[in-house]
Amino acid sequence: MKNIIEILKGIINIIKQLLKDPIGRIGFIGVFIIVLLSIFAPKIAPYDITEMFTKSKLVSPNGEFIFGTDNFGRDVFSRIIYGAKVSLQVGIISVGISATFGYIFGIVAGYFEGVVDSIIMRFMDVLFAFPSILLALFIVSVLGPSLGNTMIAIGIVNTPVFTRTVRASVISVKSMEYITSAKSIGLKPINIILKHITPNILAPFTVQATLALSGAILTEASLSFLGLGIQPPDPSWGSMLSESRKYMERAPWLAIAPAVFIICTILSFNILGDSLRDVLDPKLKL
Amino acid sequence: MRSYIIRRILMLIPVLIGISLCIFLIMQLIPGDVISGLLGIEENPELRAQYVIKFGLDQPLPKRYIDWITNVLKGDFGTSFRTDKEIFPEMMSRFKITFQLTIMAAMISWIIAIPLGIISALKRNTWVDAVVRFIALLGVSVPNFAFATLLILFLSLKFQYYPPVGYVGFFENAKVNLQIMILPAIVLGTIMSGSVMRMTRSSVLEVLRQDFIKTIRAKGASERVVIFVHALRNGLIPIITLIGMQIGGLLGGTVITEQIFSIPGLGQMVLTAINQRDYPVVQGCILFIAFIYVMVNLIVDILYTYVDPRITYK
Amino acid sequence: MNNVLLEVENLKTYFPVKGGVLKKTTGYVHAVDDISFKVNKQETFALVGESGCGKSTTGRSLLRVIEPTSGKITFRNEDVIRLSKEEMRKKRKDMQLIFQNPYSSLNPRMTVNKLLSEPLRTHFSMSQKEIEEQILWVIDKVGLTKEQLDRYPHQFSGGQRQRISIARAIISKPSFVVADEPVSALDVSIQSQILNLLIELQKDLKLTYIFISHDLNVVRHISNSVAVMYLGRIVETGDTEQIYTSAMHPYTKALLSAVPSKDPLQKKKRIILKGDVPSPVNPPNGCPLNSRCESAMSICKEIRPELADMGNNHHVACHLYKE
Amino acid sequence: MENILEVKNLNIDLITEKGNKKLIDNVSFNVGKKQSYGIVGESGCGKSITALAVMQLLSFPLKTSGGEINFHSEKESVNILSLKKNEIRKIRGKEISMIFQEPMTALDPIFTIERQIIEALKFHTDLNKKDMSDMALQMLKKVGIPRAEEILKEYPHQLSGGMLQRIMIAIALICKPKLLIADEPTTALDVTIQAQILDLMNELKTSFDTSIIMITHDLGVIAETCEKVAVFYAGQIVEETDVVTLFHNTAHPYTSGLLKAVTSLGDKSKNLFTIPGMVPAGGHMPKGCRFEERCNKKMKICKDKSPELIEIADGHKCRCWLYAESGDN
Repeated sequence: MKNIIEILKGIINIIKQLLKDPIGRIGFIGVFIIVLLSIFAPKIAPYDITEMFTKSKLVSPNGEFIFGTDNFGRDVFSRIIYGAKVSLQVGIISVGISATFGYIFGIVAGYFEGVVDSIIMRFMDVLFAFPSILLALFIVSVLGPSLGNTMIAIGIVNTPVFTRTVRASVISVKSMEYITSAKSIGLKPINIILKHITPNILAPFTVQATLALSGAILTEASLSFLGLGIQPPDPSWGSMLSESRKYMERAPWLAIAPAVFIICTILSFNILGDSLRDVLDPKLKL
Repeated sequence: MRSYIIRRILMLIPVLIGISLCIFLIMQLIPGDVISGLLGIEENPELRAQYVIKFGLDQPLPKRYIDWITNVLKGDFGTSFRTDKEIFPEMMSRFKITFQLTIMAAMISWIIAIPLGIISALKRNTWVDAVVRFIALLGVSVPNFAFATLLILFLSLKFQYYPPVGYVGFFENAKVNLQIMILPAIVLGTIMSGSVMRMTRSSVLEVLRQDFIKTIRAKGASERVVIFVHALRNGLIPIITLIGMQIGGLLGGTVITEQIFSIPGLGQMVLTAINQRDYPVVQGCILFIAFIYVMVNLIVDILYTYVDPRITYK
Repeated sequence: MNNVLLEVENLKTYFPVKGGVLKKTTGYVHAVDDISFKVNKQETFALVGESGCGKSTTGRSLLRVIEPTSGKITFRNEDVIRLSKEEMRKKRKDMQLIFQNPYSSLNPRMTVNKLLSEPLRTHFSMSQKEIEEQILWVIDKVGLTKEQLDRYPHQFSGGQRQRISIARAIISKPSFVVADEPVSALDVSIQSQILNLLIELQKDLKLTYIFISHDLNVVRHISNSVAVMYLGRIVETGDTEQIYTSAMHPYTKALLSAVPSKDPLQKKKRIILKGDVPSPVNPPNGCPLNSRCESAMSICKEIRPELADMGNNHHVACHLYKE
Repeated sequence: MENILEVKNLNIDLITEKGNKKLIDNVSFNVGKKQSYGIVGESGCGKSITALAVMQLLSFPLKTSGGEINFHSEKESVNILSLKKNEIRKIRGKEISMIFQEPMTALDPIFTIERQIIEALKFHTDLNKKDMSDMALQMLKKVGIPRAEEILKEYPHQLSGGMLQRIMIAIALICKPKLLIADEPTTALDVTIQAQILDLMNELKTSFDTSIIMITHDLGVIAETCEKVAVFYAGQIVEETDVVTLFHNTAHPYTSGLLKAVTSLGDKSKNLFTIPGMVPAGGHMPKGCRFEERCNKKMKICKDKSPELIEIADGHKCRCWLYAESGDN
């Protein structure tokens, strides 16, 4: 219980520091809005996302449809809101996958070194040798395009980055004398990893996770843009943007709304990641 | 130095084997099997049997892998399911187009990013720095397809400009070729310049914080010498690594851009093959792109040993 | 009466050097190269030498924080090298290490309280109350206050952090402590505070120290006997005053004469060693000092001198003193 | 004796978000021609930033906030603090040179030793490439570098700390400066290498006719190399005199505490002398004497009023109420 309070205090403290900096504030508020949008999507969206107003196809933004309607007469605003939910869902779950595997692989490789390290890292080198979007594309095309497979593909693609980050931080923390000190006191390896190494790599890990979240959202949008990510009728900003290209001149709002939302979301996460790095890892601040 | 290079090349072998194995194994994950895709909905046992023999699917897995690799090493990537054409020559001719696009994009990104990154570092904490940093952040945040779509939208609505349709090779008609290529290159290059800008800035700042900069100032050096001779020479070394990764990223990034701008490059070939479930082509192209990526990184690492005298002693 | 707590025989710690195309082991850093010595109960044995001479590696090899390559380390009639990892881990409550750098040797994310309770939780099954009592006992010993227990290391100055490190090392009531340059990172005025603390604790808790330092003045003050190390070997060893007043080995002499004078009116006559310490990967044949020694003879390039008894517990490895 | 450098009421501030902290508080001292002037103090006392200020090498968030640094070269006398960027450049490396504590990081890792020595000549002379190379070679030989021809072509990472510090000295002296500032030049080195470097500096000082400011925390180094010494404590000079008086007629309780801590060390017959407590943190300076809390001779006045640095004997200055009173009476 005492620990949980400590952790909460820590988080509040970090948020306070984030909000001190005007740029950090923008990132934090941006991410906050996206999160609110996706949590309360059903409450916020004025219409059902599949409901087709056949009489009002390709209507430009007005009081009734604030972002207009698409070629089936569906409300763009509602689809954008649900799109936020999908993006965030894919982002969080796929980062969860890569962070978990990355943490385990990185800790094992960094702490135990030797053969285990070589095997894990050579494997990561292999995954790293593919341009990331291409690997995601390849995996999705093999597994078949769907929401779940998109998450798995993005999760796999991001694992090497996490593994490398974790491993590098473990190695640098391991060289600190307090680890030697923990060993010389007689701590078991598992306690050294959990009590001494993990808390000290949390900062770069969190920063990496935030930045990976923006990367995952970007990759999802790209896959969906190519028709290989989220499948219709589920709304995804990427596929909405792709669809819009057919009606470019007649209905430019179809392109602008998803494009602006994609850009703002990724931008917010990147700003948040940068500010978090400044707060958590002041050494890296330049 | 030589031993370092040889070691670096030898280290490639397991990575390349790993890559090919990885691709091969992922291909086995295809639900159902390859032929079902080819046959479509109509199940035709006779045709199926023919295909099984043609593609060697009756062989055990390890043998199929070894056969595939041996053929690849001979330059034989097999034939397409759809067109029955040889894959390798097609791949090479398309690679030329993608290569041209990549180089143009990379040049555009360096021309934008490196000077801006340096200026930003030197004018740290001023409004110039803030603006450059924001542009860089946009660069890493805007997906290239979003930028491409918005750019096309803007050009068509504002200027009624439409990029020419129908690809023309550079040596057929350089002017038309460049007209076709310039927009996608701008899209890729601008997006890519974000990360280069950030890296340049932080790298130059990092060097300026080093102790030896004080020594150089203490010798009586002008700011010009400090920055252009010492800070830049040292600061640009890590950027070389980034350029390697960048070219890899570009090879992947062209998939979408080529699709949007209808450029018949390698990316488009992969995408078409994926959509048509033309697996030999997918398999071949992915292997080829990964190989190119690995080679680019090798060249970068070797280049490193020439710019950084410390490297051979590691 | 057996007064020896720790006996080291033929200790070697080598680190492989990888190189070549296939990253094969091409040689070894002879960090600690065949050294032997004895440490008496409740005394301070000092290892002194310049950076890279292997003194720190020796200290860490004794506790197997770095695994030694070969040799025998007898601690309380038991060969420490032969213990299993788990047995060694348990042994550590009796053998402790104090570090040079008080800034990096304390986990920045743990409070003093956590740092101090950790060794107790690892080695004893104590109740919370017993742990608290033990912590109060130890902070009183090292001169910290109760109010400081909830603070983090970065809220302390270098000297205070070193007090925390010392408290962490002695809280499990060990009998043997390796102090690895414990005062080198501190300012002169703080250095003496910590040295006095170490001396007091030794008397109070009947501790045996191995004291590792490059500072000859500090070593002279705190130690009963000294071993001078050069390139992984002991070149001279004996009772401290004996070494400082009648050093025999040319390296010890040079080292002592290199210490800056404490009085501007008494300029010392210096023995200046030429050049740098040779690489420990390929230590020279013969005497490790032969390339830098003023009194080098032809034999020094060929045959490695062994430690020879000069009487009164004084041992020197030098051809000058051989019959 | 003629002075080469006169520092008058120098103030250095640390700029922080919560306002400026004064790190150097009205420091004044003079360095004579061909003199070895020592500045001694513990970490954080401000000795290194004073040296950087003399070279105008302070960078954000440090800045000089008052005072003068007058430098008297053969041609003219200038106040360094009022010089423009391109004017100070002509003095750096030519008239005043500096060597630093960490020789391993003080040289640019991607240029050869030769290029880095020649660079200093390039800034200040019109010699051709051949002459510059010859001078670099001569200089390396003067600072006692073996196989100098080969070393010229090598890179910093190939050389040891001791060698690199010799090379730093070569770079510093190649334009024959009038003043050499050495900021803890031997702290990162082993004792036997320290002995080599100190010997070399003493020898070069005579052959090059330079003045030296030696900055160190080690009273032993002061005793070996300096003629006149200033003791810094918490951003102020607390005592200044010639080296023999400092060691044998010590006035300030801090100086005598430091000396006792050093001299009682190694002598087991005496108890090791300690100064209790620690230096007050920057920005939280007490209103009275800055050493009051740790002093074993403190009086009532020490807590309330800060003492001035006054001359207590010919050429002997001290900042302590013990002596101020006797002056008053």
